Amino acid sequence: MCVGLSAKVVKISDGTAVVDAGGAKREVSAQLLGDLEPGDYVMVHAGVAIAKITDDDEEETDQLMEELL
Amino acid sequence: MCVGLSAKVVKISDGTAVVDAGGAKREVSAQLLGDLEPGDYVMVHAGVAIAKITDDDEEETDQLMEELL
Amino acid sequence: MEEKKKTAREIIEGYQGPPVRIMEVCGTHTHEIFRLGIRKLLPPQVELISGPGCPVCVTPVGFIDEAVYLALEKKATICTFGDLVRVPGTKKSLADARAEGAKIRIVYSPADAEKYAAEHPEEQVVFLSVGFETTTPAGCLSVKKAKEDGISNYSLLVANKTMPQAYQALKGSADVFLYPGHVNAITGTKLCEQLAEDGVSGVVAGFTAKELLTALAVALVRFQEGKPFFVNCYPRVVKEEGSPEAQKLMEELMEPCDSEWRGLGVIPGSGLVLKKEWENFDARKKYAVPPIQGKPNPACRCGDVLQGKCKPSDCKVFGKVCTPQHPVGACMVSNEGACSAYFMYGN
Amino acid sequence: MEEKKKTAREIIEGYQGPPVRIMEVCGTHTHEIFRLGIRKLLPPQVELISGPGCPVCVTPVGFIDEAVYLALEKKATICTFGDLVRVPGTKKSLADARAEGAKIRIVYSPADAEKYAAEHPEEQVVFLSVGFETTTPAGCLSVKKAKEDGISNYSLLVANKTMPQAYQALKGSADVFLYPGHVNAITGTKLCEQLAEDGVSGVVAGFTAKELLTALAVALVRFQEGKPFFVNCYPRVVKEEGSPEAQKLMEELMEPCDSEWRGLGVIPGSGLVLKKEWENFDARKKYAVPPIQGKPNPACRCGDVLQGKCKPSDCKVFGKVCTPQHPVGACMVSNEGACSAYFMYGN
Amino acid sequence: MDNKTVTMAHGAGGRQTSELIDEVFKAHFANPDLTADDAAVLVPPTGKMAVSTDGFIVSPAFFPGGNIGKLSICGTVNDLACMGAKPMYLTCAFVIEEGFPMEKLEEIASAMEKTAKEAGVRIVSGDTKVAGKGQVDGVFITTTGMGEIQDGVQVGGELAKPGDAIIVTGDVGRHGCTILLAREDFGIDADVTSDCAPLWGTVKEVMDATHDIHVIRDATRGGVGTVLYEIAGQSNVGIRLDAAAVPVAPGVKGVCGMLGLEPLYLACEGRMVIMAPKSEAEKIVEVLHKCPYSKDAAIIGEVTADQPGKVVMTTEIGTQALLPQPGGELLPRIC
Amino acid sequence: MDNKTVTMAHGAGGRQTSELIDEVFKAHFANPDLTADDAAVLVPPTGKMAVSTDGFIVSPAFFPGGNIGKLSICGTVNDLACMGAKPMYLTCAFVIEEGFPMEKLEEIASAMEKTAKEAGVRIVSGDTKVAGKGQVDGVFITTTGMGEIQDGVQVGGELAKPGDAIIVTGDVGRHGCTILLAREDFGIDADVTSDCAPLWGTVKEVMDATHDIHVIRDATRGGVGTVLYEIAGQSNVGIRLDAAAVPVAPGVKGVCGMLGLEPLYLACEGRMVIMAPKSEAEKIVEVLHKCPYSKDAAIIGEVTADQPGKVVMTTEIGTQALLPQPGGELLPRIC
Ligand code: SF4
Ligand code: SF4
Ligand SMILES: [Mg+2]
Ligand SMILES: [Mg+2]
Ligand SMILES: [Mg+2]
Ligand SMILES: [Mg+2]
Ligand SMILES: [Mg+2]
Ligand SMILES: [Mg+2]
Ligand SMILES: [Mg+2]
Ligand SMILES: [Mg+2]
Ligand SMILES: [Mg+2]
Ligand SMILES: [Mg+2]
Repeated sequence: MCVGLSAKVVKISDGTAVVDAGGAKREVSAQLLGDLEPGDYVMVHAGVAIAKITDDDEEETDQLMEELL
Repeated sequence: MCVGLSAKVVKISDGTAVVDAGGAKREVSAQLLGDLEPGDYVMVHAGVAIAKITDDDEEETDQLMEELL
Repeated sequence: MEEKKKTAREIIEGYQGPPVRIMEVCGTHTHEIFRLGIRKLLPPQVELISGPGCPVCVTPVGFIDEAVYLALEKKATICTFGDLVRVPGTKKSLADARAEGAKIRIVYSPADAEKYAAEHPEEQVVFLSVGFETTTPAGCLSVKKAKEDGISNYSLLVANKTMPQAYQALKGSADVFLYPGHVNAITGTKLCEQLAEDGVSGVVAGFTAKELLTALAVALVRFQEGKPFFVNCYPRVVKEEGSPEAQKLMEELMEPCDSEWRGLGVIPGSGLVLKKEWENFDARKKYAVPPIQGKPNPACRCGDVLQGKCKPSDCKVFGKVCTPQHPVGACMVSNEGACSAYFMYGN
Repeated sequence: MEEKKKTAREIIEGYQGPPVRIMEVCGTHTHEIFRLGIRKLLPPQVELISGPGCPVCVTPVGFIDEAVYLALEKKATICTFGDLVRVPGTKKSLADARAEGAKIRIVYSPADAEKYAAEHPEEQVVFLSVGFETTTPAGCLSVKKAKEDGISNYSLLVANKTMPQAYQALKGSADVFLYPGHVNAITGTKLCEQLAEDGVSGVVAGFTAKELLTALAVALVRFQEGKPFFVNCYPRVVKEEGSPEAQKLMEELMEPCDSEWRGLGVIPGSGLVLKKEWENFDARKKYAVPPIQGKPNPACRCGDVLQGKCKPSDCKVFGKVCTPQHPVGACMVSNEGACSAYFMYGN
Repeated sequence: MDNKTVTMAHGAGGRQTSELIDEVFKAHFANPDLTADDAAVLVPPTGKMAVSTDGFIVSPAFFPGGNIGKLSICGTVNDLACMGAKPMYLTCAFVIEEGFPMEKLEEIASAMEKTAKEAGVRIVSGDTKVAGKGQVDGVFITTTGMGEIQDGVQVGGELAKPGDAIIVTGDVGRHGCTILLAREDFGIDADVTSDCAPLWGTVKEVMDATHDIHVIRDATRGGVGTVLYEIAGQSNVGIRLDAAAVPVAPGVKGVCGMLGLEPLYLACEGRMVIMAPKSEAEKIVEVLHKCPYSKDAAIIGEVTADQPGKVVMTTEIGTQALLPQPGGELLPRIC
Repeated sequence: MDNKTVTMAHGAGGRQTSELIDEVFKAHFANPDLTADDAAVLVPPTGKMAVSTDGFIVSPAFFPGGNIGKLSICGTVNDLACMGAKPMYLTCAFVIEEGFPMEKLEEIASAMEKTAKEAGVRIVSGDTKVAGKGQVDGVFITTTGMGEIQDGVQVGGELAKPGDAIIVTGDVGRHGCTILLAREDFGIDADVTSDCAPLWGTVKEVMDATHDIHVIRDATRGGVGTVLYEIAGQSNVGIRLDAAAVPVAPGVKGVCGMLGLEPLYLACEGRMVIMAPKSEAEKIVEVLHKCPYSKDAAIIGEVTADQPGKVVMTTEIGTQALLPQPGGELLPRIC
């Protein structure tokens, strides 16, 4: 469920953000996230930015593995 | 104005008649003519039988010419 | 006795009497006369004038504009006789409106328009009611049927006209009227007799080749006699009293109004309008159609043509800018229009 | 210290612990695991079960029937995610309805459906609101916007569901839950911790290859330790508290109701419905949709598949009668459905 | 084929497209030259090749006397025949509306098979597109035909000569009249069926009898009247028509009377206009009378040097009047 | 042409039809072989003739990178090229919706002229039908092409051999992605233009370098993925694809991510899949890199004897997974 897309915020104006996912841009709702700024990364689902994220899955998984072992 | 078509009545049922004009049949209003019977000729215009007629223009014109001269 | 052998055609071709102007009032007569090449039989002193008896030709531009308005702005389904589809309005014809998405249906009878409305309650159906006494009863019957059926999505945009006032207006334009047989089938011939008494001659003519030639021959022979006359040359269809049923029907639903004739201007009392009791079926009231003043193309001389004041070929744009494919005026678009007939049959 | 060099993939491939059943709750996980060929890395004692986390798969047949009813009987314009278009209803899918003339629009976001409604006031627009906590906020935002805009031709046909009750219902089906990262992004992880305390283990997983492999490796290592556990392996997206804004929004517009899950039956309190104050936007109320009892195809074992009770290939019609082109059950039509994944990727 | 209607999936180029092609089209069109590849590989004609294409959008797709499938074969075969070319190969491209009944499509394919066989032409390649509901009205078919021009034959619209007789191969306007009645709600009932027919066999018989022919043209859209004006223009000749000699079926005459239409401007789909020296005319008509689709062939007029570009009718009262030039859309009229 | 839109009269077969043909089509397509008669009279190819037909119904008719006119030439020219045939002649049949802007039609005809010229093909015959408002969506074009199969060339979907390299001539899915963005209201903005291009020149260059080629196919509807499954089936071979090697433009990748689509299943209109012995592959790619429409050509996989009928991808983590079989309609998904 819930195809999510990590995308970069390129523009912000009240309640909406324009995000860029690998060259595809579209306007999404930013109403669930208070403090977005251009350059931030967000997780987008069905036209809504649902979470502010880091774009770095590499470092995160590396750290998890380190903790695990 | 008023393309008219002389046609033969082939069927009568309350207020409407089916007429035949050289093989083309259609239902027309017979409301303006009281006493139609199958076999009668009518002048049809815009889907209404407007006059009961004779189908014989030959005889009529011959007679007119005879009277004239 | 030898004269008895002369055919109608011989009388026409051999006419040697005084110059005479004969006006075919009826557009179908115009069309048939051209189609049969009858004009080619006429000696020079016989002039045939194509009068205002084509409902399309005399319908003012504003009527088309109203229909286009209903089709495009009110999204009404327009039901119409095919004749009106290509008539230019001020900006658009119905064909143009259709190309923009308007729903324009061609019907053979107003009864079919009413039936369509009954079968499509989700659409607003307007029938374009044009024509003279012959056609008006068909529109009236459709409205009565709609009332009986309890149909509320059907109405008429009325531009029906009546002939008597037009004859008065055209009195001076011709020596003899070739009366429109199918109008007389409804109205009868009393008015024609009255006009003869007032000094205006005429014959009622039928529509076959023989009927037309006969009526013309009668007109020429009687014209030479020098006295105003009236002859019903179409008695198999036209009775003195006309159709009392049709007259009653029109009286029940319609009442006279002043009416604009393209080219002739407003002729008082020459139009028809639905009576107050029937106003639910009056598209102008139902959809609050705003007053629309149509602007005919100023180059067009349809009006003069209809009054016999000029020939189509006297119009500057005839055959060049104005052709049946790109008509400027109504007389070019209607198959019955004098301009169209001149163009199509090369006069 | 040498263990430190083992990669997630090596841990998975080399797993020698006790048999373990891991349920990917999330359909996108199912899909990605197949796409990446991860199942092929698993030793025999690791079983992956595809759980009920595809909203299309768990949406009952009757919901499609309701949507088809609105489209064909009420002439509503249906806006929907593409996923639902081919799902078979009792008699027709939305694609079938479209072929009969229904207006079915595929949208990326409910916001687009609301916008379409605003731009087409003459149409009645219904958005098919399916999905879990991740998707529900988008539908809620569209309704709030419609209210602000004063739009009265927009509504939702709601079949949104919530996960917590489902976890309870599925407790016995798996040893470890691979939690759906994007649901947790909204709901947070408290429930997962609670479940671990109740003895139900789980990890939250992301969606990239590395994230999935890491989460599986974590699950296997911790499972061998023998104690119930919970690990958030997707902290860059998932926070303990989730999204308070989204939670508030859902509470403002929606309230829980009992809900039918295809195959699992009715799970009390597992569905959502618009609150009374928002009922103008509830398509069922607005169009008085009659109660529709959908009839799933009796051959379909989707329900058992979703609970891990059987594999798609155990279903008699799998791959023969039931294919992605002619799906019998929802698990075959959705790209996320276990049956579809088995068929497409040849398990 | 278990689907009862055509769906978007049938047009997506994948497995269902192949299924549709195999089960409907290949089943009917099968022949050694038919391909499902990008292009058919064919032995070209020796001598000159005639190529013609036509799109068919007739609505309704089924009408008394035929359907759009039969029509799409006849139309192109006849265009080739009019160049004196024996039809060899045909391609057909379908555009089908989502929701179109599969059974109707079968019926169309079956009519195509039958007509192609009769005309001796092979369907060699096709294409199928599915358009969304409302993007196309039912089904459209475009056919393209390739034929071999027969030795020693030279016909063309610019080759009419004064003195030529004008022959029409049968009664006029039946197809147009049939479609008008089938399409519009005029409530008129008449015993009229389309004249739609493949005419290569007819042309061949005529050419076997004489090669001294100047013009052959099939009177389709626009009818015989439009063809006559076209040829008058292309050959810069006049055309004199005897109104009374033009064969018109009674039903067609009746319908035209009711709707104020001229039969000469109604479409035919199985009628040709032939112009040939008067000396050949009787012989040609004799041959035509023996062919199945031209039993009512008649000489209807002659080519003249005067009035170039015009078509003049001898009317019922013996006068001469122009045939009105082809207008635009046919509009039934009441006044 | 003073009319600003196409009207029913333009389709009635009379004077206005001729005007439309003269002023729009003839003005652009003029060449010695073009006819307004029933059929064009042509010199047939020597050797074998390739014939292909395709209907084009793309909506919208204008899109970044081209329009339906350009597309209708490219599609058929490319089908011929894929058979190793030099395009010679083309017919085109138009179905136009009443009310279609004349100016747009001009633009379409102009694009056809330009593309036909580039492809070296002559438009020899056409047809124009006007459909009532709502009976067709704007304009449909069906083209049929005839070409001359080049000596010594034999390619076909059934000729792939284990060991062949699989080459794609450029990045995939641009046309499908462009149309999707232009048609549906997804509100997505991406810098993607159609790859629509005529490829005969490209094929010729490749064939001049080597005749040792087994398969050439243009990946249109259904995309590269569908073509690969087709060939795997026709040749009864397996296909192994290196997912990472498939060129995909960043914008296309982004859009596919957003809508849950697989670029391999998006249509191309200027991309070919070529299969040839590995020994030839580098040479072919080298030639392709010099051609204007194949600068991004790449070897994306190989033909195998195992897994016949299947397309297997080597994934980003090195595992093997089936490429899902072509489904029906492309449906963007959210879950
Ligand atoms: S030729 Fe045209 S513009 Fe002139 S009077 Fe006649 S209709 Fe009017
Ligand atoms: S294979 Fe089809 S019928 Fe069987 S369980 Fe899966 S979806 Fe249902
Ligand atoms: Mg191809
Ligand atoms: Mg042709
Ligand atoms: Mg033709
Ligand atoms: Mg094709
Ligand atoms: Mg339709
Ligand atoms: Mg022809
Ligand atoms: Mg092709
Ligand atoms: Mg193709
Ligand atoms: Mg043609
Ligand atoms: Mg449209």
